[in-house]
Order: sequence, then C-alpha cells, then structure tokens
Amino acid sequence: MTVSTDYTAQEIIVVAGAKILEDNKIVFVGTGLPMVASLLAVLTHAPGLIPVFEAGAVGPPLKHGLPISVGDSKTFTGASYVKGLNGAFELTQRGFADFGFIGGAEVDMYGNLNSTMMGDFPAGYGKPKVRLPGSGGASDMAASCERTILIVPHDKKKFNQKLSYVTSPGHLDGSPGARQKAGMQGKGPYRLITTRGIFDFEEKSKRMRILHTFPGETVESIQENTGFELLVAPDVTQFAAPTVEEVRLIREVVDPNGAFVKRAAK
Amino acid sequence: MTVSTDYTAQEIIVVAGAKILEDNKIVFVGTGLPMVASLLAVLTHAPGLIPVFEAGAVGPPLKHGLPISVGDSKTFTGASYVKGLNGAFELTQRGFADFGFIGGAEVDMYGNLNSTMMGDFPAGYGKPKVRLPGSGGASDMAASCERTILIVPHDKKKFNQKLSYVTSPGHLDGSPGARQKAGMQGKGPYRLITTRGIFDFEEKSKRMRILHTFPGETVESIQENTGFELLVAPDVTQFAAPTVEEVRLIREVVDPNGAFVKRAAK
Amino acid sequence: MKDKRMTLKEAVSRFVKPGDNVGIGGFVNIRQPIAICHEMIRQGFKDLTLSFQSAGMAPELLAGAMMARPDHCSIKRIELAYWGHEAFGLAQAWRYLAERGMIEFEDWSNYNMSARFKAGAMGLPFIPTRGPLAGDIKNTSRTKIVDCPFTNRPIALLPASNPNVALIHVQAADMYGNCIIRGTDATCAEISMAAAHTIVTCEQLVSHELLVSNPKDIMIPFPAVDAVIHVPFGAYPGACRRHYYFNGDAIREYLGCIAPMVKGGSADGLKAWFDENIFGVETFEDYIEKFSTKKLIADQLAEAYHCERLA
Amino acid sequence: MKDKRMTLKEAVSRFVKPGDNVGIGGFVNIRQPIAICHEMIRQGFKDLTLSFQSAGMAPELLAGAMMARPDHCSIKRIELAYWGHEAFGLAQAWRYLAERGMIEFEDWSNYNMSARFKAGAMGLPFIPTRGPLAGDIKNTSRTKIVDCPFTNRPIALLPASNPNVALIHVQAADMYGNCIIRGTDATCAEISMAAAHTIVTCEQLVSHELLVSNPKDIMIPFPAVDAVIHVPFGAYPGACRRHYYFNGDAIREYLGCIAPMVKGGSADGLKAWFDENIFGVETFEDYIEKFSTKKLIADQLAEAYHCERLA
Repeated sequence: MTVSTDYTAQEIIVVAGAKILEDNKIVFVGTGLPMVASLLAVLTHAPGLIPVFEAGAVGPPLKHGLPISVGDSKTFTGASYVKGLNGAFELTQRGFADFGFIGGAEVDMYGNLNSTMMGDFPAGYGKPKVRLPGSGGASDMAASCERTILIVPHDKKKFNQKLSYVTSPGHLDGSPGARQKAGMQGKGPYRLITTRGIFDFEEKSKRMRILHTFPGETVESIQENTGFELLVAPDVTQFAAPTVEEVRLIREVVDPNGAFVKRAAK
Repeated sequence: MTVSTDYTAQEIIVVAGAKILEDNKIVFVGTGLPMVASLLAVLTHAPGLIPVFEAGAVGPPLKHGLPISVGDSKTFTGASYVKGLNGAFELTQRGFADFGFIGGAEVDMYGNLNSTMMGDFPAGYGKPKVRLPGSGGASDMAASCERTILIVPHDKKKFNQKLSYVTSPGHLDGSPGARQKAGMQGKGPYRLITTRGIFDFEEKSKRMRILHTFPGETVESIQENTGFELLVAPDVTQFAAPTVEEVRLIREVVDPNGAFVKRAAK
Repeated sequence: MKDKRMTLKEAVSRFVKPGDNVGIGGFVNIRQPIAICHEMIRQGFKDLTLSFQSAGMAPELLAGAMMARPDHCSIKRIELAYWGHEAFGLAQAWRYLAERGMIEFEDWSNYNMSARFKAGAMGLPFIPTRGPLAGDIKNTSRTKIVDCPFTNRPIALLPASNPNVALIHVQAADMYGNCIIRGTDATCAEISMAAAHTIVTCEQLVSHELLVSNPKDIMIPFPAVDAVIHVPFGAYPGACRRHYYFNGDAIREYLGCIAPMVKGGSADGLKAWFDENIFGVETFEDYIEKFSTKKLIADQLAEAYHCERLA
Repeated sequence: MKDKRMTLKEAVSRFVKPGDNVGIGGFVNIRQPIAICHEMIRQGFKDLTLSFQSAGMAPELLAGAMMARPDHCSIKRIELAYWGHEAFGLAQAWRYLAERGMIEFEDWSNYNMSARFKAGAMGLPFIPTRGPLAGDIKNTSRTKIVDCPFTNRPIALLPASNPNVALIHVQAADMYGNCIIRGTDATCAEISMAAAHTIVTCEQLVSHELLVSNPKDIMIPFPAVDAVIHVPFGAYPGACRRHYYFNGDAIREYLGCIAPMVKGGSADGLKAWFDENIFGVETFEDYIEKFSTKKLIADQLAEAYHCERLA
C-alpha cells in the first residue's frame, strides 16, 4: 500500500468518490468524474455496485471499461434494464436510487449546486457571463435520490454564499424539513468531495462541514479557499493519499485515455 | 352473390360492421363482435385495415385467425408495435386512432353507452340490479378516437332516454360542442349497428337517426322497439342481407368455433 | 442484487397481509397470476382490496373462494376497469358479489387503471388523462376534473395506485427478479414498480447472464421485485405467450360451478371444485397434474403455432 | 400503411419550415440526427426553436451554421436540459450564442424535457414531475407548482412539448416508418409521437416482415413517422449502438473550429469547415466519404466489441 507521490487533484477526487460508494447500492451516476469513481469502486471494494445511467441503463457490469458518455454503448451490454431517459428517471422518482452522484461548477453551504450559468441572476439569465452546459439529469437526481454525493472543484469563487443559479437543489436554505416542504424526496446532499477535502452537512443546520482534509490541506487552508464559513467536524482527519496501486488502476485500467481524468502536463 | 336465407342477427351485425370499416384506417377494436367484423373486413374489402387492440398490439396481420381476447397471442405475431395497455391508450389519446369500434349493453339517443350496470343510479350503484363487466377500454376509445362505431343489440329496454350509467360518452346531451367543452377529442359516435338496422347521428341535433333497416324491419318496427323517438334519414334504404359467401366466411373462416358469433340452435 | 428465490408458500405468507391492496397482473385471462391466487386461497386472506384493469380468472378464483369459504377468504373492495372472460363468458362471481352488495367497488376504465398504476410506478401522486372527462366514471370514482393551467381546458386527474403487493406472472426471470415479458406487457411493469412488494412467478427461471443477453427484453427490473418463484403453467388455464394458449374448457367449467349461485343456487358445486383443485392439493404443480398431458401439449402447440416459433 | 421513403433533400424541404419548433432525438452524441442537420444546413433554415434533453453535435452543427452563415441559418430559441459533449468538451456554440444574448432559451432538466415530450406523445397538455420543485429551473421556465389535489403536497406541472417536426436517427426502419432502436431509446419515441411530423433516418432500411419479426423491438410505430430515409452513418461522428462508436477526433476538430469565436476570434475556420463538409458536398454520403476507411472500420469494430456481437 505504498502511497503515491504524483497523484493529481482529479485522481484523489476519484479515489475519495470510490471509497464513499457502498457495495450493492443503487447509484445514479452523472457524467464525468462520478463515472470514473464508480468504475474504480466496482474494480476495488464494491463489485456489486449497481450503477444507473440517465440515458437508460440500470446495473451494467461495465466489463468494457469506462463509458465516455452516460449514453455510451458500454453502459448497455449486460445491463439489467434498458429503456430511455424517462425509464431511468421514473425509476428514480419512484425512489429506487440509493445515491445520486453528481458534479457541479458552484456550490453553497447547503449543498445546492449550479451547473447552469455564472453571472447576474435573474437579470443576466438571458445573457450570462459564462454559460454552462445546463442541468442534464443533475437536478432530477437532486430531487429524487435518497442521498446525493457531490463533486465540485474547490475554488473560493465557486464556493459562494449565494449561487448564480440553483440548478440542483440540496438542503435549500437549511431550514428544518425544507426539502420535504418543497415536495422533494430523499435526504439530500450526503457528502461533498472537492479538490481539498471531504465534507458532510451537519445534521441540524444542514451546513457544509469539513470531515477530512486532503494531504497538504488544513482546516484553515480550506476555510481560506471557501466563500462562506465552514463548520468543522469534531474529529477531522486527513484523508490518506491515493496508493500507487489506486493511481495505477485509474491511469491504466479505469481511464487509460484520460477521457475525464486529465493527465498532468509533462 | 346469392343472398343467405339462414343468417343470424349477430351475422348481419358482423357484415354491417365490416362494411362500415374503411380500408387503411386505424381502428381500435373492442372485444367481441367488433373483432369478428374487423377480421371479416380484412378478409374482404379492407386488407389494409390497421387494427389496434387495447392489450397493446398495433397493426397485426391476423394471419392466425380470430383472437378470442384482445390480449390474445394471435394479435401480436407480425404486429407493428407491441407495448402494453398504456402504450395502446397513449397512442389513442394522442389522436392516432381513426375509429373506435365498441359494444355496449344500453344506448341513448346521443350514442352514450352503458356497459357498467343496470339499475337505479346513483343510489343503486353499490348494489346494482345487473352488474355488467365494466368499461374495459370502451370509455377511453369513446373519449379519444376520431370517430366511434357502436354495436348494441336492439331491444326497447336497452334503447333508453336515460341510461342506468354512462360508461362511454358519445354526444353527451347533444348540445353543440358538448364533447369539446367536456375536454374530449374526436367527433364521437359515427355509426350504430343494432340487430335491426344501421344508424347515424344527425349532424345538428346529434340525435340517433335511422339510415338503413335490416331485412324484415321497417322504420316503424324499429321505432316500436326503441325507447325514445328516432330521427329518420331522408333516404332510408334497406341494408342487403348477407350473402351466402359472407355467411360462409363468418362460419368457416372468421369464427369457426363460434367464439363470439353464436350458432343458432339446430 | 440479492437472491429472491423462495417457495410460493413462503412468498404468499411473507408478502400478502390482511387488509392489503393487491395489484393483479396480466390482462383478462392472459398471463394472470393463477398459481399465486391458488396459494393465497389455500392460506386464506382477509379484507383484501383487489386492483386491476381487466381481469378474468384471478379475481374469479379469489372471489369464488370468498363465496365458497367466507370464513377463510374475504375481499372488501375492488378497483377495476373490467371483470369478465371475453369469449368465455361473464364473470359470475362479479355478478354475485356486486348484485348482493357484498363488496365495495370503484369503476375505472382500462386506461384509467393502467395510468393509475403508471403514476404509482413513476412516484407521482396522480396522472392526468382524458378518459373520464364525461360520463359517470368521474361521478363514482375519485377522479378530479380541473382546468389545465396551460390550456385552460378540462382535464381529469386520477390518483396513483400503489398496491401493497403485486401478483405477477412472467415468461422468464432471474433470481434477482429481473423479468422478461413476451407479448403484451399488460400493465405488469407499472403494477410491480408501483407496489410496495412484488411476487413474481415465471415459466422459466434462468441465469442472470442469459436473462440480460438482450437487456431491452427486460420489462420489470430487479429493484421492483421481492420474491421469484419458478412455476411452469403458472397462468393456466389462461394463456401465456410462447408457452400455452387458453384452456377454455377449464375456464368454462369453473365458471359453471359459480353460475348457479348467481341465481340463488347452492355453493356445493363450487365448494367441491375448491376442495378438489385447491384445498385438496399441496401445490399448484399438483393442480396442473390433474390435466391430461394430451391437452397440455395441445395448448402448448396451439401457442407455438400462433407465435410462429420453432422450439 | 403507406410507403414513406423519400430523399433527405425532399424530407427536409417538405417538413422543416421557418419558425418551426424542432425536436432533436438521441442523447448527447449518441444517435443524434447528424445527416438530417447537414441537409437542413445546406438548405438553410429560419427562426427555429430547438427542443431536446441532452444534445451534442446536432445543435452544435445547426448553431455553428448560424455563426458561420447568419443570412442562411438562424435559431431563435432553445428549450433544453444540457448542451455539451461530455468527455469531448463544452458546447462552444452554446457559450457563444448565450453569452452574447443571441438566442432565447429555457432551461429544464433531462427528466423535465423527457417528461414534456412524453406528455406530448400521450396527447396530454401537461405532466406532473418532482424535478423542478425547488431551485431556479422553476423560476426561469413555464413550470407551475401546485398542491396535489389528492395529497396536498406540492408537485410541479410541466407543459407538454409538441414539436412541429422531430429529427430522429434509428438503427432500422421499414418503409412505413416502423422503427427499431438499439441501446438507449433516449426520448426518440416520445419526441416522434409528440411531433406533428417526424423525419427518420436509419442505418438499415429493411422489409416490413423482417422489421416486425420481433414486434417488441419496435420503439416508434408507423403512425408517428412521415419520412424514412436510408442513411448509413447518419449519426456520425457520434455513436450508434451496434453500428459505430464515437469518432472523438472529428468531434473535437469541429469544436476546435468554433472555440476561437467564443473568445472573439474570427469565423474563418468555421466557415471553411462548413464549406468543405456541408456546402461543398451534395449529400451526407459525400461527407462520410471524406473519412478514411480505416477509421470507419475501427469505429465499427469498437462498437461490435462493446456490444459483444458477432456480425
């Protein structure tokens, strides 16, 4: 279990994401790093993980490696159920997904995510400063999965008190029962993985809370790079750096072409 | 084209029903005599008829003969589309069915049908005098097909001013635009075939009107056996008795086992 | 995914409880859960609500059991579109129970019930349809007519149906509960996904790898299923695509045992039928054993002919 | 059923009109109607609304054409859930047009758009979903939040989407328009049934008898289809299950022609791409001819490997 010394920020996210996934659970997997983390989990401690992809595949064995799209043919071969988007989302709205695993570009202290636009809202909605791809299935997973796991690159400008746009609702304003009052189901954001650490949402206040710092980070350094006040768990620990074997798996087996895990420039 | 001399009341209904069906139209076919009439039409003047069965089959060639259920395996082989009930009815609600072809136990002058109960309504709904099978898909066809063709055995007690229960709405109270006001689609009842003749619904009043009398019947004899005043088309004609060939087809090819067309007692 | 195989006895005793709303799969006498109903009758049931679109023998057996042994079997309420047997005749038990006011019922249409199960399967509290906008179904059911907020035209809203337990017979399943359905899907996928629990019987119980060799054949996914039982002829004497066509004689014979009671006759014939065919045997396999091999083979061959399939 | 075969040129000129709402099939770069988009660009189009859940190259080509030749091609509005290319990068034309305020748009989610097409396909004016109950999608779209009349809990109502014309690529069709889809159905059936007209391109155009040999494979029934055109590689350089995997290089190369314009660069590269690949050729077949046979065969073999299928 030698510790890697040259892992990248994306690689530690992938390792952290994989470790949070529990074996035999149904995980609705968003595109990008969640796909990479899910495949790593299947190849390590969670061979019975049941991925759901929004284009329609439920429970594929992923024997042909990393899909580069959630509608990729690799997600269908050997799957237990294949309809289209309505099929996957109806099943999720019915409550069959234990986890939703999604990325975003901006997050607030209650785990609400933005993947729509950066700029002035609502005035600038029609002409945003930066136009992002849009919700995709993220807001549906956020509204209906039992719990969600979020991935957001950690940057002070992206960790804001107020989002430009709330694409995928988390704990909303953190008030008690806010999700249920709004008509949503599930417990909302469970974990957030960033480039600096792993966070949960404190049970009463629903506020973002540091659980684990990544190597090289401290509670203070993370707080400095966050645009709002973080809570700190009583027993914050350092998340172990990826092992050489984990990094090898990512680079050679899970994402050998660097489809989502970008290689560091040589 | 020798005329048959021993055809039964059900056989002339079947022949009349078949003749009303137009080639290449999409016909949502209810169980019983509508199935027999549709198969006869396919075997005679309407080889391109496209039957839809509520259990899910669209456009089967019916090469294996008469289905004895609208969910019969014979309706699926060679069909162009097979889902389940929601598939068939969604397609119909979308407006793809040119005709709905349905039976009923009781009818009023506006072509509203009852296949639910005989007795006192609403007081006796929970304990009816006679409990009938229920709507099945008839009320859905009535609400969404472009036009409907009805089959009802002609009996004074079954042709009533007021039905015990309106299962499948026709022209409602006959007032202008009544169907559209209620939110339904399609033009409603187009033809009614009984054991005594063929009827349409007069365009303005939407009231039942004699178009053709069956052999042995007159406008007067039909009126005598009807519990409300019938309109009479300006050019009422006698519907020709089935030919020997038509009767042979029904008895030997279409329904050789008498599944729906009962044999006269010898 | 976990192994959900168990005996029919175990499945019924674990998942069918007094007072349950029971969703019945199939369509009229196609792919009805006959074997499951036999086992329910053997074990007895109390105060059930039955929910289905169009059904034949499944409720006819459950209701016949209530008529023959009211101490052992009782139905409280039925939500339905059609109960009958098409070419094989009227539902005698339906007439008997309804005309005597012995059960509650709520009339819907085939699409209404199918859409209600679909709403339940989608996790929605209701679904809009056009079906019951006029006529009396809206007056005798929980339908709500509202003006569409987008078009201002009337539209009907139907409450979702979420049975406590779904009874489903399919052509093939794996041990995890993934199911393949041939011919009409009826509303089996919707009922299974809507229900809190689902019991599946299947003509063929096959390996997961074989079952998923064409994933698009799978109509019911494993998370919707709680029990999987291998029961060949599990929908007999109804029909099951690719396996057997109707045994109309057996259906008519059973209906003939109930018919006299509609007109006030005795329950003796019906009791004798249940004693011989259900209470007098241990399992559904013993009931199937009563049919002649010749007849079973003829029904299999008729179905193979309709399907244009070589074995 | 009637013969709906025609040329792509004829289909586009008959069924795509100025101001149309155009429903785009496929999912991101899977089974997108690329050949149809090429022909639309050659013929030119005006004031279109594009409706899709998640799309990649189809809108990227249509929007790129508007950026290269605004006199010839224009998009007025987009109703969407996601526009991007997943592993192949961001949608450059999306950034360009949105950040300059050059088009109207309405954000939804994948399930929102899929459900809106589904409502249209069902003949309903709206459909309830849970998706946009919180967050800003409900604030920037026509979503209506109401209290469910059965549960009194909030539920979102989404207006149906009924495009004027649907653009759909499938694996196989017959001349009547019955279509088989392999792998994800995406929302192609819903879009086709919702739309007033549907243009279908297919990898294989086969006899009706072969197409219906397993009727349950048919995902789009003939009444929903107006034009059927045989176009092998019709979704290329996107992927099409059982036929070919992504040509990521071609996707990235095209995106690379637009990217400089997002930062204010010139349209020259993009114009050159269109001149060479679309305006400079007569048909989509001529565009496919530009790829090396080696690369096309490699993409076919990669897909066969992922599908675990022998030819």
